[in-house]
Amino acid sequence: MNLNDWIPLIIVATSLVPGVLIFFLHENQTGVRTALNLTGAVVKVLLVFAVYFGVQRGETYTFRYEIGVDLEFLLHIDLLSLLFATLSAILWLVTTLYAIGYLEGSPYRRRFFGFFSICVTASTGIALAGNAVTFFIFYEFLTLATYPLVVHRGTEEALQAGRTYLWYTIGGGTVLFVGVVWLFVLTGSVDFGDTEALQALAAENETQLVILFWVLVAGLGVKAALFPLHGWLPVAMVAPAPVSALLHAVAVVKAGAFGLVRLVQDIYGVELAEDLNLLTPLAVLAAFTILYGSLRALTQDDLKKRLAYSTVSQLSYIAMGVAIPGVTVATGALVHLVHQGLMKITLFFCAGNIAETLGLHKVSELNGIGRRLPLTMGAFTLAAFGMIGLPPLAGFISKWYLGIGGMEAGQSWIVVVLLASSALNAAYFLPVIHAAWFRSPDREWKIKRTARFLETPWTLLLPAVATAVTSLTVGVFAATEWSPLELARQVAESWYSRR
Amino acid sequence: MIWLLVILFPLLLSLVAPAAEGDARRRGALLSAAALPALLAGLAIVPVETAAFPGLFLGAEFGLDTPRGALLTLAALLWGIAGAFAGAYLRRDAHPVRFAFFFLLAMSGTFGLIVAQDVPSFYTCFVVMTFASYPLVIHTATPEARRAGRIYLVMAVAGELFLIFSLYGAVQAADSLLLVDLAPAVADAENGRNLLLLGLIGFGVKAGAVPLYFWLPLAHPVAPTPASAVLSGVMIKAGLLGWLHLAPLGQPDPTGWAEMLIVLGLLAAFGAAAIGFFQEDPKTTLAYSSISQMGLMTVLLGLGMKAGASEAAVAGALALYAFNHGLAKGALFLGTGVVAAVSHGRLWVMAGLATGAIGIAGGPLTGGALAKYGLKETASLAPSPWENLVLGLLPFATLATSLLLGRFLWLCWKKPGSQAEDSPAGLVLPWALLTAAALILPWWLNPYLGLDVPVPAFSFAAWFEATWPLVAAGAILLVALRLSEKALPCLPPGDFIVPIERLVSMCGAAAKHAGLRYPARGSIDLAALSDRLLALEDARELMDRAEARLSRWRVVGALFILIALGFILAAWAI
Amino acid sequence: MNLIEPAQLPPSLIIVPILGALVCFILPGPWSGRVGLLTSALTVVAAGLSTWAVLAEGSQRHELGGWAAPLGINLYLDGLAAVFIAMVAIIGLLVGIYARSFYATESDQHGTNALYWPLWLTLWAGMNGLFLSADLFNLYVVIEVVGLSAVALAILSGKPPALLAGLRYLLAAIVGSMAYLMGVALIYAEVGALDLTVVAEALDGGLVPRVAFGLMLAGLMVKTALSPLHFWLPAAHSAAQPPVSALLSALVVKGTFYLILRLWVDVFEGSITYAMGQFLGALGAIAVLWGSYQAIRQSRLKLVVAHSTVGQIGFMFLLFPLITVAYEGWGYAPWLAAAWTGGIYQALAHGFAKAAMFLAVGVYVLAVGNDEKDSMVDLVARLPMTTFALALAGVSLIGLPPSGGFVAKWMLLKAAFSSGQWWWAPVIVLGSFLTAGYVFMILRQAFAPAREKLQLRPVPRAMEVTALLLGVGSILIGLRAEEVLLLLDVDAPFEEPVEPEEGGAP
Amino acid sequence: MDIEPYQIYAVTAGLLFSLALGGVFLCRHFFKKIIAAKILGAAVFLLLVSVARRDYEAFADPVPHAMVITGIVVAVSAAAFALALARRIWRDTGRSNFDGDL
Repeated sequence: MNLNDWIPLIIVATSLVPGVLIFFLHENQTGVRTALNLTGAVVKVLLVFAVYFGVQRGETYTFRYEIGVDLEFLLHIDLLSLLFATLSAILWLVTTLYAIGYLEGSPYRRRFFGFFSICVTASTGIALAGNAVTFFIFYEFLTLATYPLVVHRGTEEALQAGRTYLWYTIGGGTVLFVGVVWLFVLTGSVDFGDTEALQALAAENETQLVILFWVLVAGLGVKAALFPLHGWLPVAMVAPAPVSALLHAVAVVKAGAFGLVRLVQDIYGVELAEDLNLLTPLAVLAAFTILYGSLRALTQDDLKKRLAYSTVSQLSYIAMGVAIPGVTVATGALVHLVHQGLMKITLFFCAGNIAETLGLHKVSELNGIGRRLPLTMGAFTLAAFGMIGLPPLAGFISKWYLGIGGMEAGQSWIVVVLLASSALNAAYFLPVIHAAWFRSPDREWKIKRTARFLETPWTLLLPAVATAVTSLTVGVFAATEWSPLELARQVAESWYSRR
Repeated sequence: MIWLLVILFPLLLSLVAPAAEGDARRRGALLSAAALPALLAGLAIVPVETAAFPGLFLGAEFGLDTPRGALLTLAALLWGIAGAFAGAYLRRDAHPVRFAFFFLLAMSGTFGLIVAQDVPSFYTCFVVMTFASYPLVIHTATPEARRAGRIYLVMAVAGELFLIFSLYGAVQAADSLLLVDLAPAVADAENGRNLLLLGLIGFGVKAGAVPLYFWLPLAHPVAPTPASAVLSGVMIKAGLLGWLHLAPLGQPDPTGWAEMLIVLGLLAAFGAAAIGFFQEDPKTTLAYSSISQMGLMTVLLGLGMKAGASEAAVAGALALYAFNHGLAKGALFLGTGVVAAVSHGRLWVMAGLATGAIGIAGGPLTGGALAKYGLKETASLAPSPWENLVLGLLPFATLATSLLLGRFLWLCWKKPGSQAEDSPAGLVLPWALLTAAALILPWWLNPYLGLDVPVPAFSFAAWFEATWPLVAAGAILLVALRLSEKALPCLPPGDFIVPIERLVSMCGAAAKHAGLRYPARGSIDLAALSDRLLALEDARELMDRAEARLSRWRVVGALFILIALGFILAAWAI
Repeated sequence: MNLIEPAQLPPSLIIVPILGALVCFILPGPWSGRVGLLTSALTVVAAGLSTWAVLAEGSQRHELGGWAAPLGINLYLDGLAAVFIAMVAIIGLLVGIYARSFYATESDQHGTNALYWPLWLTLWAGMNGLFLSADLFNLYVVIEVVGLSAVALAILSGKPPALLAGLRYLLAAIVGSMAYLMGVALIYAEVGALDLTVVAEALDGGLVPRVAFGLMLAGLMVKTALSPLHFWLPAAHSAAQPPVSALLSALVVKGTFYLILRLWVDVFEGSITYAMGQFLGALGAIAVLWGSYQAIRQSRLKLVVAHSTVGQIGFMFLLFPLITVAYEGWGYAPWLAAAWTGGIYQALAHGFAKAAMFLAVGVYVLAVGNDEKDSMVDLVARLPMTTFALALAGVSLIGLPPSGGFVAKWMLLKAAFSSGQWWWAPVIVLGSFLTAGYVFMILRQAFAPAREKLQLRPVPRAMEVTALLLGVGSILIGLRAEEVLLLLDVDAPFEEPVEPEEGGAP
Repeated sequence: MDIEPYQIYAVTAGLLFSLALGGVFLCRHFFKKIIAAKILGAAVFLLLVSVARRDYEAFADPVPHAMVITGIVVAVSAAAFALALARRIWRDTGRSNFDGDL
């Protein structure tokens, strides 16, 4: 093995090592902890960028380790992994900063940051996993590491949420386990991207492959919050805001969505999946989830719950996108993976800011809040507009590709779904924005935290604003060489050019 | 670079808007200066050529052609002047900075959508304009403004959805992001008919087309006057511009929507005038007049989609018409602000207003006359039944417009003026400038920008044709208003939105009643399921008892023997 | 490697702990612990050397007193035995360290605590003997040694519940071993030999061997506490002291499981039928579901863990239907190796995890003062290391990656699918699910904040550390399956017919 | 077919074994259970001894005898242990059976 082959492992370790070390620190060693966290996060971002150049130059990064018999632990960096790894690396950095500010002075921070870093490790691992086994390992790892964060507050509600969370994720995990083993039995240890193994089996094992597909979808669907397996997501919102922001809006749910992408593209391959008539039902399921999530979001008064249902809805764009054959629509789905992450994390940061600064949690309490927290609400507004799909924000770009791709594939019904969802997004976001900016406050704010010059401590403000600006930037400069869109396009093209 | 300046300059100025918080004059200067680059570009005073920005959006391209040059000039002029007007108008406003910010944002969007050559930038700017106008609509924060804002927003979002659907399809069919490629692609595409319809609906919301106009008489009047002016003068033209991009002009219409457009346009021209006549607020009357005028432009577009018309001529005529209407309507809207603010010299103001009104109605020597002529020219090229129909109805449309605007003047006159006036000059000057521009500029710009609307030769027949509707309208008004001013029935603004609103709220209540607003959880709640399973008292007891039994020696003994026997038997099985 | 003759290793595995036990028995309390630990260390060294020897040189056969097979008693050390010996050694050593600290905290007036070491070392010797014996009768003797010393350990606390449970355990053990011995007698009547290999060669179908096998299996099942014959286990394992619970749950039940496995693949291979495999598998499935469900229902922590053992034993028995090939006798099938590894891995993983779990629970109980589930609040904050150990063990029990339990369940599932016996898959899934249910039931409680300030008694660091080490161990064996598999390959019962390289030697 | 003597012993051993098994599982009192368990052992030893002398012409097979001797030792110690345990329980709690446990 040369150095390149160790790099995937090192990328994973950049969050694992600080995470583990943090457990050995004393609760009050804030400085060391922060330094460890931020160093890890920065190093990870740098490494991911370095690897991006490497991959563009055509270098390969593959770490193989035999667990035993035929189980193989394989980390491999391809463009798709980079897409997800970059997202989680950057957002980890931002969220770490946020979490430092958010949890200032609260108990059990050591535990929080330790598990937080380990969660990121898991999601990075999911990104870099090179075969189904490795994917599954990190997938379950993620479940476990997230649990302490969900129940972090230790309240009855949090514990209950943790229980619900576990029922779903462990359930999904075991189903996925069965699926992965089954897949393994059928094909042996196969790397992602090698779809020929299954194709060769297609003729005689059609029914088996169909059932297997749905077993895997059921397993992944829990984290991807596909209807009717999404029930955990709104409940898990009792976790502290950084957790909701990074994990529940991005890492965990993306793990599921990312898994679906891998499943369709890198395990079955679009052609086979289409031959077996698997894609349309998946797309319909995703479409239903999109509408359902939006409808449910409409009636939530709790801001974080509203955002959670919005996540349910927005995530299924990815599933729907990969379930429609075509380069354009695949690009849309992939870029949504990144864009949705940016926008949703902003929204959650803002919700966290509101809760942390003013102690407000309900949509109905937000009248006139724009005057008290202009920057926060500005970021919120940008992100919400993005979610609706308004240009020139990130969400527009994904919807544009999904929409045009849908037309291209001759399935204009998905455009109808997209637009209906946009309308619903507008219906649940615009009232919030309107209330925040154009209504006058009902009463005096009960201020929980203040900063001297800013509306709220900079560690809370900066991440929100930064991600909001990023989601604007990636939309405005979508066509540049450096945008997520470009990367997504390369990935999508590589899928469709390999046949 | 000029293109970026056109769009970005207002955007940048919007960021410094707070600097002009207290000073009306500085604010006026700021708001009008923002339109300067656009004006320069529109009049092609600086060299303009199409420029591509490959990294922007999905690869942006900006440029101008003749009709869009006219529109940009219109937008820049109107916006600049309205901005200057706003400086003074908002001197006692609670949130002048907010107004300025969104005014500039909407300005940027409007300029952008006019100069955009590619779909994403066009749509982006379109959206920016739409959403930036919302705060302008609800700026006064009165209940009416809120209601209007709500309806505006719903309609705007709905319009965007239709629009983007149509754009997705058109872009996909054209396999190009450029706006110029859309219309041919739509004409050729298999589903072009549907795409075009979607586009017509989507832009139709903005253009105030029948039957999507009802937000307009609510939203335009409640906005602060300068905002009303730009809303009614320029923003509704954005819809028209959109139609122009999508509709295949000057060729046999493959889609069959041309007739629909003509009929709906005529309906708008007369219907809106009729409804507007029975309004009580002068600004609402003006809004209806805008719908009516847009109806005529819709007719023009419909005719342009018939065979025989030349694309350039249709576009030119439309641009000229829009230009004239935009300036004049802007002038009238500003005029309502002036007439409400001055205490002395109301008569002069009324005279100015009348001039503007005549300009819209197409009175002789006004820009409107030229615009109407362009309309006629295009109509005469249309195939047979439509040509006669439109040409025959046109004078009556003028009559209707004249009646409506007469009613408007009457309402203005009746409206009590301001008691204490401090600086009407800040209001009067921009208004006067705009009125003058509305009268003169169409004549100058027609050749200057190469719109190629033929200037009619002087003839008494033409004079008569242009004048009699005005005179007749004046006569009817004098009689009618004298006779039955008290008895004049009045219609609610937004007309049929009122029953719709009631219906919607009834449906909402019904849905709430039926529990539909809170649909069941819908997910498989594994935790609850497990709870339920574990809470099944009987089953649990059964299991507990079974476990207790299993630890009794007697039971164990039986099981032991059974299992041993089971194995022995199984040894004989296969 | 010439330092010790490899062939001398097997007896040393038995002799060293026996001698240690004797010395410990004689010496007074404090010394007993020291000598005990020393003996443990020596035994671990012996076990390590044995393992190494097996890896390096293949299976070892030792003829006690130089008497050859038919008459003399043989000790036979192959991969399978080495794996179990190594497991017992590692877990035994760690539990021993834990026990030393544990007994240092216990105030003990009768001095019974000093009996831990002699009893445990005897048990250890018995276990090693069990793994090494290649003789049916000798096996009877060692399972009795194991059984008696285990019962004695279980009642070490002298408390009435422990005594009652101990007697129940003892009677069950006697019944089990008598049934086994009856089987041995029948076998001897049939073939006149006791050595496993000799018997295996001599056996053919017929009534007597089948009855014999049935009796032996049933007896051993009672001793393994395979549900529904688990009646003695929860009470005995939960009433014992923490280190003892760990030993009983993690190791002792493995002894008889090992013996069943030996008999199944090495002795009765000729008379195994598909139906027998399915029957045993069905019992395993019942155990998985029933034991795990009962664990969820318990309100006392130690009972939860004890019932969990019942469920986990069930997983091990899923191995049997999968290695039983219908109609084909003992032909090779590609999934055999997977099933084999899976079952044994389950035994290993469960050993580590359950030991860790009982030790961790022991720490909890020591700190809190009782073992009611509801009192175990806020322990994540107060005893993080132990809670972490518990969580790691739980992860392995559930079978989440990357842990030993994961590898085990992976292999079992894989074999289930490949052999077409897919109906075991839902059992595995449901079992994991239920396991997750009770593991997180404990963890959830640990995250709950305390209503009033908890007064925890101090717990020696060594106890926490050993629990954690075992927890980490249960994960580590999942990360590094290669060596274990190499070891298992030495004289594995299933070899590919045309295998170019001889499995084993690295 | 002649019934050889050793077969009679063997069958007796089987019957005894069954009876003892019943005794272990059905008797309530600790001592009865322990005695039943002893008989269980005795049954096995009887079988072994009978097996040892199947052929009257030859010497008795020494191996089963060795087994029986060893077995007796083990069984005695187990029984002793059980009795001691039962007595201890009786002393500590006054109980002589597994509570209502038949």
